[in-house]
Amino acid sequence: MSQNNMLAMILAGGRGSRLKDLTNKVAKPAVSFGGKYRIIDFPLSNCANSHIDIVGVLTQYESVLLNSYVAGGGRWGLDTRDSGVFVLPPREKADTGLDVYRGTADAISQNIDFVDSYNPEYILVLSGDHIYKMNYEEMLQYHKDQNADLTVAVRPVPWKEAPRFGIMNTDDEGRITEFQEKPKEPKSNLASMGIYIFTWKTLRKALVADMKNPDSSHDFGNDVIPAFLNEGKKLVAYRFEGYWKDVGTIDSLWEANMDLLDSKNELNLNDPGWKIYTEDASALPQYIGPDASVDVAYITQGAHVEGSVKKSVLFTGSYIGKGAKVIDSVLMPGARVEDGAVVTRALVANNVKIGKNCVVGSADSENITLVAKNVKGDD
Amino acid sequence: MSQNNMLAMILAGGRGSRLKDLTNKVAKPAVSFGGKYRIIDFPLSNCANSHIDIVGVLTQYESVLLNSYVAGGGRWGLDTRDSGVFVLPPREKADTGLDVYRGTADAISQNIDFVDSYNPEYILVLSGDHIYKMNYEEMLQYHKDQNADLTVAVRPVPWKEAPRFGIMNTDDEGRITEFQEKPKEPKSNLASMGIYIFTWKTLRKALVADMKNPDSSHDFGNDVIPAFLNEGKKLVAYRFEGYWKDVGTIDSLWEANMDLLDSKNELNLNDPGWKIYTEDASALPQYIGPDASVDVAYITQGAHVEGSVKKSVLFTGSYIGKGAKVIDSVLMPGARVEDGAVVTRALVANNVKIGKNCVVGSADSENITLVAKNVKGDD
Amino acid sequence: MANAFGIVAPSKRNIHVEGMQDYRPLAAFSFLGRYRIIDFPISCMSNSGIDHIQVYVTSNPRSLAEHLGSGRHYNINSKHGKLQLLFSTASSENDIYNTDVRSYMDNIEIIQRMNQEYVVIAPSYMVFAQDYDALLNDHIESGADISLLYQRVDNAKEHYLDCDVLTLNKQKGVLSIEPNLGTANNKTIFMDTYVMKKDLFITLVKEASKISSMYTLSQIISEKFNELDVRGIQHKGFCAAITDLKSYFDANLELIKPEQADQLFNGDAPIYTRTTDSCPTKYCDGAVVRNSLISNGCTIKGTVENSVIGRGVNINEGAVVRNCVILAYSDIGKNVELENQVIDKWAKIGHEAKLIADADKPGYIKRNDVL
Amino acid sequence: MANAFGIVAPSKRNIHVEGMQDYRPLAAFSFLGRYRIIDFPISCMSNSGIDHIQVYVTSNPRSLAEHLGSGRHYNINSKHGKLQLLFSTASSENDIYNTDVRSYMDNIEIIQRMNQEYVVIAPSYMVFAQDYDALLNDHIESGADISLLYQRVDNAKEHYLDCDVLTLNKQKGVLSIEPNLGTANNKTIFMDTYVMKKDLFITLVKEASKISSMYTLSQIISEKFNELDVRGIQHKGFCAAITDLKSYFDANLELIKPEQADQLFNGDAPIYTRTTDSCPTKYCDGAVVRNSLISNGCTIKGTVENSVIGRGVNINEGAVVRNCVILAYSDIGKNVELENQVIDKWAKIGHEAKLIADADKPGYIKRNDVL
Repeated sequence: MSQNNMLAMILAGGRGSRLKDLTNKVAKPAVSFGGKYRIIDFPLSNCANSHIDIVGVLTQYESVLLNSYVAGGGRWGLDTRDSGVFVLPPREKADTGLDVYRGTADAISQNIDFVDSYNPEYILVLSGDHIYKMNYEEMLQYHKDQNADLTVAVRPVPWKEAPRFGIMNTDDEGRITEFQEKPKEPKSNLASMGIYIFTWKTLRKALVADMKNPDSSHDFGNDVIPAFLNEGKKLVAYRFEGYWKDVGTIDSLWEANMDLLDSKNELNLNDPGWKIYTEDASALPQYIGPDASVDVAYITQGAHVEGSVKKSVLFTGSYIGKGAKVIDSVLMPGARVEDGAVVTRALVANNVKIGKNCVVGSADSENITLVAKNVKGDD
Repeated sequence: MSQNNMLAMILAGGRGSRLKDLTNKVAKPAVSFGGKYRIIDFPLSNCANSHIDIVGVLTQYESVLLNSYVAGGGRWGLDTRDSGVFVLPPREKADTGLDVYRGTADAISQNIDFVDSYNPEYILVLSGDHIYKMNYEEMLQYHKDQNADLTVAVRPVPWKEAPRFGIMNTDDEGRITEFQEKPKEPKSNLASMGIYIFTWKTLRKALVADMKNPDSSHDFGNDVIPAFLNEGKKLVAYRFEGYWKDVGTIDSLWEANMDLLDSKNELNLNDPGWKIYTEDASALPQYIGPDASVDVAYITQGAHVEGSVKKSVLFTGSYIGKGAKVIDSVLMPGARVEDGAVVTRALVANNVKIGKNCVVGSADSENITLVAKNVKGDD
Repeated sequence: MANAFGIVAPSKRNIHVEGMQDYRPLAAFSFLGRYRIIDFPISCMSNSGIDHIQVYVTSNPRSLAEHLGSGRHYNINSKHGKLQLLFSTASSENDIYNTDVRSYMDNIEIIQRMNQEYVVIAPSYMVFAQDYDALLNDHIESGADISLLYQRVDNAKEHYLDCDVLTLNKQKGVLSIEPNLGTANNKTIFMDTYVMKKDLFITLVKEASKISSMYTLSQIISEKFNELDVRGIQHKGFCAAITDLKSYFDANLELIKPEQADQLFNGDAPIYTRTTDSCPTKYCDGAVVRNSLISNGCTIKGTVENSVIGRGVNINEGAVVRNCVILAYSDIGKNVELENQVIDKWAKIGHEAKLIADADKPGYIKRNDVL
Repeated sequence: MANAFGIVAPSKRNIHVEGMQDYRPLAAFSFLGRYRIIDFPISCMSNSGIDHIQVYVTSNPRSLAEHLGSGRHYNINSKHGKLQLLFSTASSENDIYNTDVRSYMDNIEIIQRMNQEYVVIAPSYMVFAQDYDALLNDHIESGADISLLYQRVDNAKEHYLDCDVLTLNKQKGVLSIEPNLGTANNKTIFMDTYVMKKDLFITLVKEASKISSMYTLSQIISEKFNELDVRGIQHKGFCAAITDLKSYFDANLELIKPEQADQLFNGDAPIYTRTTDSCPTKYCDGAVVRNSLISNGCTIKGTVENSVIGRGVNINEGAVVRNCVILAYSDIGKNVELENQVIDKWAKIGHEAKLIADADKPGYIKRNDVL
């Protein structure tokens, strides 16, 4: 906590059921993205790069993989003497039994003792399923400069899409005057990114009150923020302009992967000043065979390509056999496309095998094909 | 898992209510012991020294401190690429809701997927609240040599105390023929230490069956071991002769601390070949003042002694003021005994302050006095 | 667990890789895009249950010290194990005094304090995979005093020229250790790998240092064939000795072939290295890549064939890279043509340069060079 | 976060602590039982938000390399920060060439690659606590080109004899940096701590190396008082310079006093060190201990007064230790009597030895010595 007196809490509880079979065995934040990453690498790396030392990860669904993935925090350098990444599932206490988190705010409320033990001045609340790079330290500076009780990161969205978001209406000085959840007639196009900096003392009081309120759904958007507004607390909007993507559906997850192929892509993962850290696979550099062809692709170590790849993202341990074609697709870790198979506009899940000469997906499908089970071919 | 193909699971769920106020805010395995340690340092250090790479810690009660204490495993060197200490609380899965662990065996059953993900050949099941040093690798060798399904560590106890323990009756070759839980008329004096090595495949089958059994209490001692015996599996006893202590009560916790002062004490914590690793406090070496007297004591860095100490154990940050006397007592981390106070046969809990000239405990009390709240003195 | 500690020996004194070795010890050479040569002996030792490993260095240890760190990435438990860099200052007068024995004597106090009964010594200029636990067991079962690892090769006339060869009797007893003079293709190459008891090792090192300050461990052992039972143990599988630029170049290109690489990299005993957290590699419109190993963090817009490309390399539009070993963070400019080159770290090659060398004598571009 | 990287300078060339320095660089000296001198500058830099720190060494770096490790115990995030050991081989000819400038020039490429705008340079032979972030802010606000940290002392006739003194004008402008000749007790001791822009630092180092191979950073700065705005910033609180055995001995004993120690060790900015996982210390029947700092892992059966005892030391029955600094793992035998001694690591003193020295000239027992 020595660095900037701010502690981060990542809300990672989501079952992520819109990601279908990808979240059968893993929590959504642990889903793979971008060749070598997992979604949660983004908020965690942002925290490390923003000099935040202590990160709590709030989770209750299938926390085993997430737990072993983040425990210790060494992958993000968050394993020094006084730093750490701590998975915080619901727990039994001296005076309460084991109970689920009832909402986003409740997840923090049930861990007030954890936060208090580090005695931070500020608390950063993040979502575990967004892809973006952001310097939270700059946002904290803004929060301090504005002398705010709560700073909400917002980004402008196209007006016609605004009704899909939580919209923050602000005055001329950036102070939030109103919060509209999915408004039919939005007054602003500034959408909340679900990134909050609270002054901890203020939030702590609000949470204690919220826990006692029988009518509350214990949610930040529904309960805590409206209450802050009602009480006249100072809420300010912090504008963010860079790349940001919610990867909550198969299509948006696929799109975010495809964005990496775009030469104008704003999400530069090759910036030595703001690296995204992740698990390191013990794998050889990517092998491109003598008859292979690679035409616009994003490929990581341990991939093995004998066939042809076009506009695709290949993860560690993925394999493309001789004569096989992978077009506009994502091969997750360990996915195998055997000789002669053709994969188009598809997302092939971890360790799934597409058999010899199979054809999967189609160039003009409306949605992306998720291949979550082996496809038997002419083997 | 590369080292010996054995994974360890520590049962650390205990609320430890016999330790009274010491476990109000922390799980029993996180209770302090021996000047600088916590109880769970012993099984964890034993694991590290026995070349076990992966340790699961099964807990549901007040896991926050335990969680942040063990997360990452760096304190025991268990933070290499393929090693780790993982806190495993109950969790929600794709097909089940959040539910408590129903028994010791159920805690493992609910984490079969965790164990499977490392694909171990053997599994070591430990208790989180015993003080001892043991080479589990030697026990594993015995398990392999005996070609056993289950090896139980046992130690001889005085015959008259045998009725307090789980007693293993063995044949001439050390094969367990019968298990008696707290027998009135014990046939053997070999008490189970609650340390088991199972061949994972065998245990896995038994756990799957146990989960489906509506009559089971899902406990190793009550259900799984008797079932193993009924089915004619090979159970062998592994004799252990060194120091071992269950520190489940205030008196036994105090005794175990006092054992460290005994010149004949078998629990040598100063053995460079088998260190017990723990958290390192940022503290100066212990300061012994100009008028202090220290007569038989076990003191760690960060302690500050101006008064007199006799037959006592002082933890990090403990303080003894001028003219104060501490006799036959244990001062937990941060405990303060102000000028002129006298503490006898007591265990002073973390950060508790004994005010000026107070007298606490007595030389001829039957039980040890636990001081869990500040005692106001002449300040 | 193996009852042995490991030693990665200092660079052999007669070995020098032109250019590259000016910047780092051989052990720290980049290899196969993302590894360093030292990753091979250390990973193999760690996978064999050896968790006390001493790495000896004589020249600037910075790159090696940073690469090894605490050994966590090699799975060495930092509490009960130890990955230690041991230094000995090279004699500046004459390289002939910079023997392995000198390095061991400089650190003999630390060696004496080791608790393990045996020592396994591996070289830092060879690339091979070895189960050292099996080797130790073979050694113990054979009853020999010293075991030496060797490889039978059929290309010793032109390869392994700075290595030693063993002559063995029918019982695999070692009769001699002599330099490979390139007189025949079929030779028994000594892999500079030793197994013996720690106490014997210390005795030999002390004795050697008394006899001559130019004596090496293999020389003192050569004197002992009458007194000691010294035996050879055969290694099979890929083995490359990096003794000059040509052998460095060859070993990299050879391992592009999956069937060769598979002999070194197998799932049960992975080769570990330190990650640099590079992102995946981006293949842009116009990239043509064939039969190559490409590390992460590259941007490829040109043509790459039969090459090994390090991390973070840029291959710009129209550039053609053939049979090259390109080290990390180099920049190959537009329309540059490279063939049979070793390009060192951070080099920047522009101006439509054309560097074509013969495969028998690969070219070398220095670190940070701007052409 | 501070926009500066940190440098812990190499040992000052005119400083030599008899005996102890033969075994390790001054930075690696054991201090106050469980610390090493380098823990002070590194902990203070880390607590000040400096997470890129370069430590310069010229002699055998093993003990320092092991002690520093990856810097995790100093709270340096190994992913976005870096604790780096930088080597430069000492000239064996003449110590006069072993300047700080030489060390910086040997690593100038790495210095140039640093991203931070400022550099903070601290010495490795002084023990003090400093908030470097505050120092950097003071420097920036003052508008000076270079800021130098100093301490006003009233005992410079007999202390700080190998240090430099500053003369300052009323505006705290530095007029001279000159050796302390012990002419007066009241002096302004230069703490060998500098703050300036990285670019200016590089310019000065390059210029100094061109002028003379014996030039130091403070000498080149001394030439620039007309061109550059060089100012002093005052430090308050405990400060000790370790320049010989006597000052090492004194600094240890001085810090037994809690009121002195409190100036160095305060809760908000702790001094970190590497743990050795020693158990607590055991005081046996018959132990008499007064006014001492005792590290963990000791067994005490005798008498200890006014002393600093390192880790794992045994004080046997009847032994009497007065005004001593005893380093780790030493063994003080039965009935031995020691007064005003510095006992180095692993020494073993038996046979009822009696070693009494004068406090003005403390005795020294070598590492591993058996008496």
